[in-house]
Amino acid sequence: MQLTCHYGCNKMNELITSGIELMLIGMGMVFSFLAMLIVAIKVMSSTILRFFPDMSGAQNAGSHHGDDLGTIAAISAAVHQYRLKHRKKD
Amino acid sequence: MQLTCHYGCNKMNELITSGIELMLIGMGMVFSFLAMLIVAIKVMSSTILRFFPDMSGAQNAGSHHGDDLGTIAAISAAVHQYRLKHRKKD
Amino acid sequence: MQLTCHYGCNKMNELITSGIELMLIGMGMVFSFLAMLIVAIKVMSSTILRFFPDMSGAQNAGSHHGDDLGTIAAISAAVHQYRLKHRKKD
Amino acid sequence: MENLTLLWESTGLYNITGPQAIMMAVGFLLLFLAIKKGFEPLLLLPIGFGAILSNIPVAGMIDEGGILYYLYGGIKSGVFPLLIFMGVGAMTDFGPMLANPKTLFLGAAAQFGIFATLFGALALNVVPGMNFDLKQAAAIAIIGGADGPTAIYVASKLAPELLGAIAVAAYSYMALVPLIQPPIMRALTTEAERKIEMQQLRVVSKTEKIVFPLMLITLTALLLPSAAPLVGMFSFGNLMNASGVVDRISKTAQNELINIVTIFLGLAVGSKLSAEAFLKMETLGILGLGAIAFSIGTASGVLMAKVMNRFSSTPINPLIGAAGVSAVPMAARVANKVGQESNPYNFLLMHAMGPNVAGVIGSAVAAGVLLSLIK
Amino acid sequence: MENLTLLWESTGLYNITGPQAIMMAVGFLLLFLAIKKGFEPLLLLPIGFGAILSNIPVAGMIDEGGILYYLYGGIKSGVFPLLIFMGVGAMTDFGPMLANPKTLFLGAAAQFGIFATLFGALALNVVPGMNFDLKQAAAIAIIGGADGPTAIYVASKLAPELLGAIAVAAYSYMALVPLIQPPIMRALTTEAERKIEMQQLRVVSKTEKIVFPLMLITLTALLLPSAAPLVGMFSFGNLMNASGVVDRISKTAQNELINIVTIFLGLAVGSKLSAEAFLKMETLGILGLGAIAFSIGTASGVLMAKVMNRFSSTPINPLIGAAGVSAVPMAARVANKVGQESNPYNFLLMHAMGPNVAGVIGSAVAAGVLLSLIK
Amino acid sequence: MENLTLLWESTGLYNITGPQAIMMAVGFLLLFLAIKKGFEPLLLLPIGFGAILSNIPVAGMIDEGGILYYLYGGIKSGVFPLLIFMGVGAMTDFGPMLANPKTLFLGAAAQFGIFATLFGALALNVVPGMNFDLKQAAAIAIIGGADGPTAIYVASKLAPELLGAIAVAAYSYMALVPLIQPPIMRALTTEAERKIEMQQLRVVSKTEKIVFPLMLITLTALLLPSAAPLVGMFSFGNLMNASGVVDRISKTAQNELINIVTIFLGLAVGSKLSAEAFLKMETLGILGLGAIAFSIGTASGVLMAKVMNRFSSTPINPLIGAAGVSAVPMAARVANKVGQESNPYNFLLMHAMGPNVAGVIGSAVAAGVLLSLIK
Ligand code: NA
Ligand code: NA
Ligand code: NA
Repeated sequence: MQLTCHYGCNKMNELITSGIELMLIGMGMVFSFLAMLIVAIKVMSSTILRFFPDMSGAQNAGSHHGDDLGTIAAISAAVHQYRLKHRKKD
Repeated sequence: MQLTCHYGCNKMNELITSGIELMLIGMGMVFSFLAMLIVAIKVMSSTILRFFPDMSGAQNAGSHHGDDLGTIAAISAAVHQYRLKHRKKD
Repeated sequence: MQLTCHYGCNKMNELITSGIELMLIGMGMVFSFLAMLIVAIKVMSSTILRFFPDMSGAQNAGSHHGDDLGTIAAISAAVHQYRLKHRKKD
Repeated sequence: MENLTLLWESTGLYNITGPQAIMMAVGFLLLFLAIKKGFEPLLLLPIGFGAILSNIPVAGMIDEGGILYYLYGGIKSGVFPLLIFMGVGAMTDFGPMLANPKTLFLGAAAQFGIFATLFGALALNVVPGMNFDLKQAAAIAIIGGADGPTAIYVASKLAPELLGAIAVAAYSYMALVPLIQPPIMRALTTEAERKIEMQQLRVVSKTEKIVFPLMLITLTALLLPSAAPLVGMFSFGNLMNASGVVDRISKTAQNELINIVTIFLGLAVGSKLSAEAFLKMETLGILGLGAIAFSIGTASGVLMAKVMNRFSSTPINPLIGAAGVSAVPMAARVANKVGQESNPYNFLLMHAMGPNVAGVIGSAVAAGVLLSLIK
Repeated sequence: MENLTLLWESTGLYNITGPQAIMMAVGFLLLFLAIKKGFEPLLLLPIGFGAILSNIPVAGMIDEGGILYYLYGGIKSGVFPLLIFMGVGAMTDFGPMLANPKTLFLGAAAQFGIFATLFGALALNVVPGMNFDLKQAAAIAIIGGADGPTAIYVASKLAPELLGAIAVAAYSYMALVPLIQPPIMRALTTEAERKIEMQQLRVVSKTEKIVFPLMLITLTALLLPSAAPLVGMFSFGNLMNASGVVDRISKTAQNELINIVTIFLGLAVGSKLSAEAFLKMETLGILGLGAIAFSIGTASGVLMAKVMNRFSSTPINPLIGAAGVSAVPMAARVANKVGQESNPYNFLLMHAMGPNVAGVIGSAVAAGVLLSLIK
Repeated sequence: MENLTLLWESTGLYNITGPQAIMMAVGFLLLFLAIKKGFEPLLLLPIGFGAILSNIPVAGMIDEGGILYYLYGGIKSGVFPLLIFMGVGAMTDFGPMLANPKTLFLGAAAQFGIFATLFGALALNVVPGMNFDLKQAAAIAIIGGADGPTAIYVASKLAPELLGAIAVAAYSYMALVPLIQPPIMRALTTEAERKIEMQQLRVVSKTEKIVFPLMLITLTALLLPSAAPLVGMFSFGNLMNASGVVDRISKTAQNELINIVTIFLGLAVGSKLSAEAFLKMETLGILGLGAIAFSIGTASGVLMAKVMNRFSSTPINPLIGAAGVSAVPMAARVANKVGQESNPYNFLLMHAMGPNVAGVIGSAVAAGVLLSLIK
């Protein structure tokens, strides 16, 4: 085992320690950043929906691939609903 | 007044003089350049209309926003003419 | 003639020699390269046509100007054929 | 623990300075104006976002190695504004101006806004906290040309430290043309004048449209070569379009190329909206002078039209003089609209396009004069 | 005769080295994968061809003065990956994520693939022939972000010598998402979980879509400025599209500009596939670690979704957690497909788009963390 | 008063030199040829305008800091001609050549125009006032390749001082192909030969079209690596199109990207049309040699076709040999037209496309030979 420890085992241990530290701090940062983003989004959405409700209307939003997928999903869901009803009648 | 003259009043006077000079020379240049352009355009247009009359026909000219505006203006003018006539009849 | 030989006649002769050499080597290279390309194409085409015949079908090939010319040529050829037949009947 | 401290010290919250925060707020303000108020969004949206990015602490996006630093190279070299000017040239139809060439005088008169502002900027030196040297005064004055790429080009040559403020002022006031111009136009004209109908314009031949840009660059080369980069690229674009023989590159110049350069130019202008460069008394001076420049330009155009009306055999509606500031095609639309308030059947749009495009030439010429006289 | 010898000595056959020949073969393999197997052809075709061109002896296309050398300048400066990220931002619709913001946790969880791989790369140093320092380990780990431009951007800053292998691994595994993810997703979920139907998403207003990119860049500026170049250009692109006021430049950013940069970026990445840089034990390590990174990211996303499902009032199908790795929109499609295997009427696509775009933000944030901690 | 003198001394009229005036006239002549005569307008219009801009006194648009100076960087580095070659590759269909590969010999034969001209240029040294060294002679000779980007690429490497004259000659003669070729073609063929009908070409499979560019770059890499930049970028463009899997970038390469680069390349070539570089005895030599090169190339192609006809089992119309000079697709159209004069039902167009595209490869190969032998 000493043989494979070609960096020097002290060096190796140091790297492993840094690795663990980076993993913890890194995931911590990512989670706390995105958690704060969730809070910010919720505050924003409720503010906009309460104070600027008229402006809602995603129709004109310049979205591209998302909307198409949305349309497909909506149609598919409708078909699904229809079939479910149909079955119950049988 | 001496106080606000923080550039030194000589310096200030110099700047004002340059300003007036630039204004005169500048406007002079702009006017004489565009006046020469007017002369040049008139000579050009009359030359072309006299010697190359067949080539006239702005239809194919690669103009873009201007022509659309022109069309709108022409239609509007026609409508105006029509209404004027119509009124006289009343 | 000595006069026009302003590069020095040795120099001139050298240049002419280089020119002839370059011409021979150059055309040699171009011909042998393209000859090898012909061989390579023939090997490729026969390999593909023998082992991957299903993949043939130039319809989807992303060609642009060539195809249009091809269509024109094909139509023209058809018209020609038709006229030839027509003549024979007369 | 040590790492956590390091992390905290690497946050923006730890590093941000007051001025940076203010400049980011300025960026958001520009975005608000662009998106909600429709102020020249094609430019002010990228400029506003560029202002935000430039003032993010630690990130160093405007330092050597940052993307905004590289993009600014396109302004520093003059390439971006000139390419935009080429595209604008390809989009410009000189027909209405060639049909009525005396409207060029209106485009000339409106440039008085530039030179009066130059004088004004120099005079402002009496105010404490304002220090404009000749180069800076000239760069500010060009805002009065109401032409974005020209203003950016001149500012990048004469006073790059003011480029951010100048570009923001130029595009903001161009967006405000429908608010700034009408009161001035109404104040300087009588109801009768505003009702004047103009003779229909003759059709201009294709040959004239082809020869014009060549004549323009020739005159520029002979008389005012310092305007040659601006006028040259503009004429080149115009010739590509007018000639009708190079449609594919002309269309690219008017669309994809100008769009790409607009994105880059906007972000790069934003990179000059750093706190040190923008948060100064001088910026207030620039904003004030810009408004004055537009107003004087508008007034000069209208007054020139009134003068010409006295001597002209065919009637000229003085409102079209206001279009001489350029701001194509906004100023021409304003002239048309104000005219229709007095006479709803008066269609001044095409008549105003003449001085409007003449104003573009006029301000490029004025830029050339300033660049040649001020070294 | 002498000339003929000279000619022979100038051929590739005379000069080619074994490693160059192998690298050209690697280039052909990439082309095969791109063209016949449909592996991310937009990137792998230019990368593969770039690999061939880079390894042609004598031609020196990657040496100073060669075209690939100049194109690589766009990667070295960070400009190319950032412009691609801008275009991707303009193509992204944050609607599904804004409708269900807690899916951001899934985008966060999936980034564990990055940090676990970082640790793994450091641990690999025990294997003889593998030597990864901290910078290299971080550059490799970012493959787990499943985001091409982010990986290239980070690699160009931290370990340009590994850029070729990292880019190839990133795009190859993104192409393999439909093969890598499903077994992991099935192993970690029960049939009942895969059948979970989710509530329909509410409609998100245009205003929310406009405000979101602004909020995102503000938070980034305040908390993690080292992520500002990536997040900033992404938000800028997204704002151009969401605002709806600058359609012409937004469309150019999504089409012509991103296409041009993609061609250049691909060829330039290929220029880092030189024999010396690629034919090393370390490359095998990178390929192995990349696969691990994707697998761990997928697993973390799914497990996080299962945890959230316990605490959430509304049901969450754990399959959408796998979409948190990003790889937009491939990973979302995979989630939808695997869901329909269990319940053919279960439409998870839109629900999976939330974590999918959250994953893009997540990996840009992770990139910022790595860039700020590792100097 | 002093300022007025200064102003006068800053005009073009005061500063212009005779040679500059002549060069501006040359620019106008090129514009006339491009617009009124339809001579390759996509290139000659920008080149002509570039010539005018370059020779405007005082403006200094070709000096360091001027826009034409920066644009010329794209030629100096080889990037612009190579990107155009990539786009041309994407537009090229090798189908007709692959269906009848022996037409490659015609593309080879026509390159004799290049090497004969090289010899001619060296021989011209006997004329006083003409001094061409080996590099210059080779750069001039490449005009015979009838391929613009190849000529510009070689000239930029071997003799940048002649680039302007060479590019102008190359594009002018390409425009003159319909005038230069027919008399030569008629003189060297009999009426019976011109009437020869050729067998219909087989359909070429998509796989063959995909494999061909890969084979081409491999052969080039092994045998003539000095041609690799040209052949490589050409093959890359061709593969993008033939593969059918990267349509969005292939279309951009064929349209917006090639258009943008064409504008820049044209202007930048114009920047080499300065008086010092162009107004020399040598320019006359270049123009003369260029005409000879085209004529010899045409003749060689036709004669080669006649030779091949003797040994071939299937008939070959010698007219298609003239298309071997490249000048795609003009030369192929000329072959078709001359053929129809003798037999109106003879459709040679597709048959002539084979040697036509073979000529592009042939001249890139010839360029590689020259670049490798002349250092
Ligand atoms: Na103006
Ligand atoms: Na990700
Ligand atoms: Na050729």
